[in-house]
Parts: sequence; structure tokens; C-alpha cells
Amino acid sequence: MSFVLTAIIMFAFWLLLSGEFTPILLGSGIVSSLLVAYISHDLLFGNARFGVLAGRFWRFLLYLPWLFKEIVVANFDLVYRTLHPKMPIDPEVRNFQADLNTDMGISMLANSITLTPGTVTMEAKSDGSFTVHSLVRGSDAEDMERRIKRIERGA
Amino acid sequence: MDLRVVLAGLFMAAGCFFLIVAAIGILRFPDFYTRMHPAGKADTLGQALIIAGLIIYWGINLVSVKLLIIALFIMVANPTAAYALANAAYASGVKPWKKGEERK
Amino acid sequence: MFTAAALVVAFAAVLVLYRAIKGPRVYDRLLAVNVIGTKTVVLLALIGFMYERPYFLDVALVYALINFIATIAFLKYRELGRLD
Amino acid sequence: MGGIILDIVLLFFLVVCALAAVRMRDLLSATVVLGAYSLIMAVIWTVLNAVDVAFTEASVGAGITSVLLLATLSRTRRGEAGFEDAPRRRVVTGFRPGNLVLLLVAVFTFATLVYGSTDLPDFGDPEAPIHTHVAPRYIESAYKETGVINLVTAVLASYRGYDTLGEATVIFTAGLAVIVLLRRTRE
Repeated sequence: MSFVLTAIIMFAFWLLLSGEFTPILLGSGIVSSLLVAYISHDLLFGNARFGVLAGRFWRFLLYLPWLFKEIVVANFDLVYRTLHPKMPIDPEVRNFQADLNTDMGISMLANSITLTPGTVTMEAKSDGSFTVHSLVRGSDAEDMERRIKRIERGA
Repeated sequence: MDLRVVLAGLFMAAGCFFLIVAAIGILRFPDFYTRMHPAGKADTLGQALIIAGLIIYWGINLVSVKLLIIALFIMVANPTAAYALANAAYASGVKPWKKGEERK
Repeated sequence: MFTAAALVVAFAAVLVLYRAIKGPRVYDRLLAVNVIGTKTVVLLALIGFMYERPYFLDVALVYALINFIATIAFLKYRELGRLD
Repeated sequence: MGGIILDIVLLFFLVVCALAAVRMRDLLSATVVLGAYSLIMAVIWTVLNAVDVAFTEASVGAGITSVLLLATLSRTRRGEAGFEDAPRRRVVTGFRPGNLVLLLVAVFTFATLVYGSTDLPDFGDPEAPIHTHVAPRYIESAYKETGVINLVTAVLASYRGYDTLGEATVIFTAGLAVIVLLRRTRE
């Protein structure tokens, strides 16, 4: 299943870059996307079943608007702290344990933490332990963890 | 003046503002970890806004799909690169700056 | 409009270059070069529109990929002390 | 106008990068700065409308060269000789007659090159010899004869196909050599 999906995505990318639809170009596109998919299909999706993946993808789309809002808020906060003459920052490093169990969920949380207000991920292990550097004391990421858990499990 | 051109201009101006702020932040902040914040956030948003402006200007076709892919890729890759950098620095024992210390 | 934006982006890249040269740590330099790389991608897209040659976007796309890979390669070297 | 200022900013960036890379004593940092140099250089190629060269600069200059330099560093040492113990040697200042001769040679070469460049045709001049000889024929018949849409690709891969085959062989051999050299040997 992941093989077919990867091949389709690769072929779509090929079409996008070439923009031409002659038989020889289409043919070499099909051959090379099959080859790439054969070599690397386990990297993109892992071994989850199609239904689970589709559900996750849909819930991820629902998560995006909230993420964009947070990114904009984060940036205005950052602009304030950067341009203020006294630079009101007070960095700290914190550890916490997130209850996530797919690699995709963990990397998604790590990237979301980096993009949202006041925090950058410093370390994320596959058992879900995170180390976070925050610009201001007392920023937290629990709300976000809950949302990503919902994407992962579908609850 | 077309409304779409004005909108594209606004988006690009906002993007330029965030990119400049990111540059200033990278120059001004006291240590490596605090510099991650402008590099990971303001830079990502700035480039996304500029590319969004270009998409608005150009309308929907093959070119704007390419632009969209560039923007999405940077939005995934930039925080990942920032994370990889922070993680490497942390693993090699670079100490974070605390308030009141001298700038590095 | 595109020219002005391209100028601003190039100027921001020059500002960040100061950090790339000054350091003090190699991580600061890497961070700066990574940021310069992102700005380059945007700059390429803008230049494509500036001279009305949007096919430059292919170069911008390749850049976005290479910039990421180069950063990861540097970090792998720093972490392991070797590349192989 | 704006284009000229952009060119000046980019060229300024290049010069600063080059000077910094030469003056740095930490070779790892110099490699990083050279990466920035390659990125901007490729933007300049793009401004000059040489997209294929920009592609090469991006992948070879910023990508492969950095990786190869890193691989070399990982096999040798990170600093120039004496980098670890002495933070920075003072540059010896003072007049030496030999330096004056070198300066004269450099200035003379520069002046000659500038003088020579005044006779070159303008950039993008349609009447330049390079544009009146084979280029019109390629532009006219490349699509008919080869069926390739991109003209540069048609010239490189079709009209000069044997050249390109030779180049590809060289690059392939170099790649093989790199793999052989970098391969981890089992103890």
C-alpha cells in the first residue's frame, strides 16, 4: 500500500517539474517513480494501514488553521522581544514527557513547538521525552500535545 | 491598481518585515539558543508570506503550485533544521545563556 | 515591487552574514548559513518574477532541498566526527 | 536601477565571504562560510540568466564541495597549524621592498584586464560575434531536429552529446573514486 502511494506522489512531482506530456517523458517518469518507490517506500509512511493514514491526514488538515494562528502570534511576540531596546527575555530549559507513540507524532510536536510562542525543541527522543528551550520563563506546550494526540489516535 | 496586486504587495511587505526582524534577532540575541528563536520562527513565517504574495500575484497555475511546494517544504525543513542544530549543540554541551550573564 | 522585496531580502542576508563570520561558535555560523540559504530561495523566486522568468523556480526548489541536506551533513559531521 | 543595486549588494556579499574564508583559521568555519559564498554565487548566475550553471553551482558548490571538504576535515585536523595553541598571530607589519614589486605586478595585471574588457561587446549585445554565428541556427532548428523543449538541454545533450558523455564519464569516475576513498574500512 505504501509502495503505491509513494509511487503516485513521486509521479505527481515528476509531472509538476516537467510540465510536458509526451510519451517518452511520461514513460521515463513512470519507470523512475516506481524505482524510487521501490527503494524508499518504507521511509515516507512507515507500515500503518491506509485507513489510519487517511484519518490522520484529515485530522492534520483540521489542525493546520490553529497552527497558523499560533505561528502568527509567536512571531508578533518575537518581534516585540527582538526590537524592544531592553530585550525582555529570560531563557530557561525544561524537560517534559509527552504521551505520544508514533515517530510522525513526535516530530510533528517537535516542529510545532519550534514554530509556536517562546519555545524551541532541543531534544526529542522516540520514547516521547522532550527538552525545550523557552525564551521566557513558564511557556508550556500541553495544549499542543493534546491536539497532536488527537491527530494520532483519532479520539 | 488591481486589488490583487495590492494584496500581494501587502503580503510581501509583511514577509520582508519578518525577515529583517529575524536578521536583527540573529544579530542581537545573546547566545546560540536564543538565536534559534528568530531563525526558526520569524524566518519561516517571513518566507512563507513572501511566497504567498507571489502566489496571489500570479494566480493559480503550474508556477504557483511549485511556489506552494517550495513554501511547504521550507515550513517543514526550517524547523527541522533548527531542531537538528539545537540538538547537536545541546548534545555537545553548549550551555544556555541565563539572564544577567554576559553576552556571548 | 519585486525589486524592492529582493533588495530587502538581500540586505537581510548581508546582516546575517555578519553572524556567520563573527561566530563565535560553529553552530552560530551554521545557523546563519542555514538562514542565508532560506533567504536565497526566496531571493531566487523574487528574481524570477523581477526579470519575468518564472522558470527560475526550479532552481529555487533544488536550493530548498540542498540547503536542508547541507545543514544535516554538517551536523552529522559535528556529531560523529566523520561522514561515512 | 534596482537591479544594479541588487547586483552590488550580492557582489559585496561575495567579496566579504571570500575575505572572511581566507582570514579564518578555523577550517570548519571557513567551510561553512564558503557554503554561503556558493549560495550567493548561484543567485548571481541566475541573475545573469545562466540557470544551468546556477543548478551546478547549487548542487556542486554548496552541496558536494562542502561535504567533500568536511570529509577531508574529518580525516585530518580542524584548524590550520597552530590553531589550537595560539589564538591569533599578529600580522607582521612593516615595509618590505619585495611587497612593492608584488603590488606593482598585481596592479598592472588588473589594469591590463580592465583595458582588455573595454573592447568586449556589451553584455547581451545581439550583434556580438557569439550571437551571430551558430546561435541563430540552434534557436531556429533545435526543436525541429531534437524535439527537446529546453534549448540549453538540446545543445548540451544533443548537439554536443559526445562532449557531455565524456563529462558524465569524468564525473562518474570521480564519484566512484569518492566512494572508494570514503568507504569505511573494516578493522
